[in-house]
Amino acid sequence: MREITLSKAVNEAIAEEMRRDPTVFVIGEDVAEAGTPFKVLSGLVEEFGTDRIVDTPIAEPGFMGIAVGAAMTGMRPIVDLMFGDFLFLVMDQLCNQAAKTHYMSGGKLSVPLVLRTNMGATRRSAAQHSQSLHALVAHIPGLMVAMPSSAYEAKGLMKTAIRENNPVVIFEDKLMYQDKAPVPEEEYLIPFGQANVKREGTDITLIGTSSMVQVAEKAAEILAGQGISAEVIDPRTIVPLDEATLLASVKKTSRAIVIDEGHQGYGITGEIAARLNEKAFYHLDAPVCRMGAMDVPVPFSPALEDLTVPTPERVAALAARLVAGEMLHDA
Amino acid sequence: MREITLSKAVNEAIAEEMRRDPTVFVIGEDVAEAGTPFKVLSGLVEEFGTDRIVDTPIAEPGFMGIAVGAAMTGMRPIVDLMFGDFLFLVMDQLCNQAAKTHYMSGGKLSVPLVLRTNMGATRRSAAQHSQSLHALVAHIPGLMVAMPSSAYEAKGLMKTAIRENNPVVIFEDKLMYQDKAPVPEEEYLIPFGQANVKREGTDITLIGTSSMVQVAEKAAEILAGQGISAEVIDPRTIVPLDEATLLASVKKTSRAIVIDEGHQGYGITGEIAARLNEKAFYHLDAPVCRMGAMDVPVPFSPALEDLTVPTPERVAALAARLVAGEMLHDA
Amino acid sequence: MTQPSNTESYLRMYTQMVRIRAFEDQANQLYLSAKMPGLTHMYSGQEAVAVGICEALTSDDKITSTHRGHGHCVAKGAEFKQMFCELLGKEEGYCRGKGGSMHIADQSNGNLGANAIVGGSMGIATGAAMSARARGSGEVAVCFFGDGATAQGLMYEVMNMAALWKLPVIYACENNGYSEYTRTDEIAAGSIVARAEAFGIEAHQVDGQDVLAVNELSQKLIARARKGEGPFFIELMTYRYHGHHVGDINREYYRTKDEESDWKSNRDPITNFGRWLTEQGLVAPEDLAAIDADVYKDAEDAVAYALAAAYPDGSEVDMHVYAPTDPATLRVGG
Amino acid sequence: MTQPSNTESYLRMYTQMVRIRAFEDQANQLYLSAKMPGLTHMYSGQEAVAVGICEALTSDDKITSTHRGHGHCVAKGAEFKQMFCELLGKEEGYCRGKGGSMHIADQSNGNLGANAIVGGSMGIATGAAMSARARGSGEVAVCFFGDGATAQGLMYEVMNMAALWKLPVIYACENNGYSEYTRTDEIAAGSIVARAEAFGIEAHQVDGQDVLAVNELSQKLIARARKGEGPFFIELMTYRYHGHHVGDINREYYRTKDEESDWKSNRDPITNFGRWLTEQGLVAPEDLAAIDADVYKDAEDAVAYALAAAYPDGSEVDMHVYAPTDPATLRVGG
Ligand SMILES: Cc1ncc(C[n+]2csc(CCOP(=O)(O)OP(=O)(O)O)c2C)c(N)n1
Ligand SMILES: Cc1ncc(C[n+]2csc(CCOP(=O)(O)OP(=O)(O)O)c2C)c(N)n1
Ligand SMILES: [Mg+2]
Ligand SMILES: [Mg+2]
Repeated sequence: MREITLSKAVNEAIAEEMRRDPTVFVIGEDVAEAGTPFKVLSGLVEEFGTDRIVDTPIAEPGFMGIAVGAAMTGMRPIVDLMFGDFLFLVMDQLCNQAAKTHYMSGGKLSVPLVLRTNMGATRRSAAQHSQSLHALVAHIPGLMVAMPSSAYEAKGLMKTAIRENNPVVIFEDKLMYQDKAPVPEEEYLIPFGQANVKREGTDITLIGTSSMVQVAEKAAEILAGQGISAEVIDPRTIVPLDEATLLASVKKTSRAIVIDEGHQGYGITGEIAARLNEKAFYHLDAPVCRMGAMDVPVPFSPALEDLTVPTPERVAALAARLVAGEMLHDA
Repeated sequence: MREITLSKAVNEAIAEEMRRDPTVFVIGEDVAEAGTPFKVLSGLVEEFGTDRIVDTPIAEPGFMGIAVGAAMTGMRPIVDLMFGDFLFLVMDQLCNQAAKTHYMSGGKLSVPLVLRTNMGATRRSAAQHSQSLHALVAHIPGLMVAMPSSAYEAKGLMKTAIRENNPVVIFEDKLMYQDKAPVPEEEYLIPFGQANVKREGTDITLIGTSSMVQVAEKAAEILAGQGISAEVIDPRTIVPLDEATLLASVKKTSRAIVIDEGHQGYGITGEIAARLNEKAFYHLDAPVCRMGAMDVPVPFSPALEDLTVPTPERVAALAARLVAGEMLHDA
Repeated sequence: MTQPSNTESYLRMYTQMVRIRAFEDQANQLYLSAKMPGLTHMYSGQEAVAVGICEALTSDDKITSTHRGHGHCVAKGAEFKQMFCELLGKEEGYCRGKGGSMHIADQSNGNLGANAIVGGSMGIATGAAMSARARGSGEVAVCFFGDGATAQGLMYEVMNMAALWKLPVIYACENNGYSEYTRTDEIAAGSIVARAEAFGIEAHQVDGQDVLAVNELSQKLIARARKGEGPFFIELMTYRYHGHHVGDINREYYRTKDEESDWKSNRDPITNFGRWLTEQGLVAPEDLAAIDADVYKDAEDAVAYALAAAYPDGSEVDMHVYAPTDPATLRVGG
Repeated sequence: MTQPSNTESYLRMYTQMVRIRAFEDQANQLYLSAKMPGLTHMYSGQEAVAVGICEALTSDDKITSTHRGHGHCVAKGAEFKQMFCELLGKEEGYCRGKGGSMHIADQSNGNLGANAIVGGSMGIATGAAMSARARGSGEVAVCFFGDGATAQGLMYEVMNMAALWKLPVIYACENNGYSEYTRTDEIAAGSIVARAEAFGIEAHQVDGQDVLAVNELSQKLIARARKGEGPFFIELMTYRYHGHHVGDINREYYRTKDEESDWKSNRDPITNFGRWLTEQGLVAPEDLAAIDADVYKDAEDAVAYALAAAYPDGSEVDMHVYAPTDPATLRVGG
């Protein structure tokens, strides 16, 4: 199968859906001729024109609000938010308006929009351009949240997001834009709420989101070298969350670590761990553990930044302790 | 001891600190002559004048930003955010600026400000005036988060918040403004990061925040009638969190429920439960369980709204199941 | 569409204004008799604004409304029964009781909803205008908001885009002199119309108590917006008779009773328009009295209906969090 | 403070502009030679703006800066060594390497920091002005921002408050014709100065390549702001020589090479000011050349120093998340 970059996969997904549905359009800063700073949308304006690939002023709350209004009245906007850190600017329009409109109107109005943005540190971009803020939107009922872990996932999840009748926030990992993966030429979609078992194993379950799926897979390799068999699962969407697949795996392996690049404190790892602990308690040989980013603003200095995110080595070390039963003695 | 309302307690705390420190001032909508819609600040403008009790236009991002700048340059602003739901509007200034300034400047600048706002449903105020959004700010390193559970707590925590050299978000429960509690005439402060054991017990630990402390206490009464001895703990601040006190209790009782009025999904109960599961695993007779608000926008209709929040009855019922070991069979 | 005669249209405007007043009087009574869950914000006094503008719109045109939204809702064509049901949290309400007064919406008449975030709907209205153009529907969108909302930065962000893209949107600023308990001049520096003009938007100020003046200006601007000459901005000078919300009873600390009674006695939009209609000989005083009586009767009946109506079933609580998507759409080739 | 003679002050301005240019040339080199972590935004071409304004300020006066902030930082008095250390993430940097180029701050000279959120510092500058007045310090705050930032609603929110409260703040809009890869006229409707004027704020447009014009206007407005006559707004017409950031090399799709070379050859603020200084006979060409050489030497030395300097220790990673509070303060009577 051909291999394409995550960037190209997103581009293809959007182009295919725009061809399929004339109500789909893209709105954001420097999305047209510039094709975004990461060049993810390059070429789209040539095909679809500036009426459907709409460059905006630097006014995130404003164009987010415009997208909500357009979505309520028959269009399917894809809002391009240049950095995930700018989510803080659009929270009101996203969480007070888009997320609640369907419910508040008793089901009469709906807001089919996609907010595509990114996440991920270690680009030396410092505290305001490196955050992974998916926990914030996952907490708000009415929003769906997708976290693709490869080019293949990015294309399939984006296509589903665009067809969904609800507001979907999709987080791409900035560091993965140039990563290639096999992506079929034929159309495919990836349904929301269906986790993907990336690697089967029997001793411990590693649940990773976005680029942490790769980290988990590398950790599994390291563990394999130590005779430990790790299962790796990618939930793909954290809202809706495929609890059943996660539970089945944890019940089988009796141990789990949830790995995520958001801050660990009050982030998504706590929720997932709490659910697994609660619903698989009887099967657990060790507490479900977590590894998120450190609870510090992302530092600029390379000497510090690399310390803040989970790595395969650290995940493998924690997993080995769990399997050895060492966490039990602490607890 | 005299009893005063939570509203009066907050008012006293602010007045005392404003007398003590001329750099403290209040900024927000209708805080001066109107004394806020909840009348919490009534009388302050008469004593301190409009230079220190500053009415603003309806521009939450703007006055939040102004407060950050004032705090960076020698003042101690208390930002009054009329409804907790408006947090979405100030997230950028709060989370990208206030929370990160000390870190990003390598410790050279600091932002000593208090954001006082509220939370709590069942006032028939619908989806945009009823949210409890403390999980969002608890996730952001650099912010402290206080959740007073009575008039006594509100006064002591507010005084500490004002003296802290960091941005503190303090959530008052709208429904509790008229609730009275004994509050000493003499000055006192409540330190951050020290949980309060409200009631001792041996069978199960009920951890509640804000008004959920009362819910937990009422649940404990119900349980006492069933011969179950519940310990009730109020963490007071969720950042910093007094893990030691919570852990000691859970290790003693072997069971716990975390009760909170924020949405349960990806909220604060997951984090607290995950930490307790992880660190007290060996001592647990049942998984640490949670009860948050339903994962739905808050509905207006009284017939629906009351279903969305934890009640003493529901907490007691879950606790009884846990003590009976029923959760184990599910899991 | 055949043009109605002027008198027909005048009577419609008169009736619609009376309907708003009657609705609010009943809503206020519901609050005072403790039958209303929560609080609500009365539109009384501002009727000429909503009616003057909405009578210049088709039912496909979109509006966005505010926390003080009953007037817009009625003026855009809503029915009393469903409105009162919504205010009381009943299943037959426009939003099945889930929205209440501050979120009442009536998408069948193009009302995209009240909004409890001051300024929160400015993007939505602008987006509806963008959508109208993209769909080639010829619709116009009107964004209602108060003087207080002009302090929200969102307004300037979306006006900039509306101006750059020449969107068919009308920004209708209802300047009733107050935002909550604060006078407008204490919270708005400079000039409100100049702020729109600075973005290259044609802006007008009009007497918001004069329904004909409002309607005439609106007709012109809406027609021009439909042709692609928009956006436009209108500042409508008006007054709210009640407190900020129904519970705001003692308000002498921020405005005098004299000021209130001056507006009510001398500048009431309904009284003055009624007087003009009879003075012009277009209608007899008895005809107006008959309209008033009919409308008040309707409102009373609707209240009785709503009081007796059922609450939504508890099982509705977690319905409508997510809109369903046809599974076929989510498949290849879908 | 004794007034420096004009020539002294001119030479200071010249030197400061050269220092900025030299700093940026070195920073660009660091990027091109892959020694710079991440990306950075060059201020070259805009030197007269930062220097013209900052030379009218005292070191107690506050400024807020932007993602394109090296110029403001140098102009407000920062040292090369700590700046380069910061850009390279070294412990001796102004922010111990934690902030980097986009967050460089120098509170000892009143620089409250660069900001990676476009428009993000507008509230901060306004708050610093409010604080200055509350503390009776007599300080003025200057908010630097680009033309692109005028699209952010926050600007209008804080201008409204600054105008209502007559705060000593100067809004300095550096209009360099582009925000990222987009021309200003595509993202800004109407008139930028009119937007400030609509809030009752006195606004000026000035040639941002003419350091004397900028400085003269700034001196006047800053003196008036100190007396309580503020706020003020200045739009400074200028140009950035490099791409949006150091990695933005192929930019013909959004602006022509002709346009770039026109500004560089005919409107360079340093060349033109140097020529004027010699033409006026205030200084000999050799003196300027000597200044240039000194400054470039300083910059090179500072780069060498920074390259050799140590990274912060790993243990610093979770330091400075929270500022310490004296425990005594947190006690009764504290
Ligand atoms: C973002 C936000 N801030 C504050 C409020 C509280 N609030 C509700 S109405 C109102 C005043 C609005 O004034 P204006 O826009 O003039 O409308 P009016 O009430 O006069 O119709 C305020 C401050 C709110 N609902 N939303
Ligand atoms: C809130 C926000 N949106 C978008 C960006 C990405 N961005 C960085 S600089 C820039 C352009 C800024 O243009 P302008 O204000 O004119 O400043 P200039 O770069 O021209 O100095 C953009 C869009 C950002 N950093 N912050
Ligand atoms: Mg008003
Ligand atoms: Mg620019």
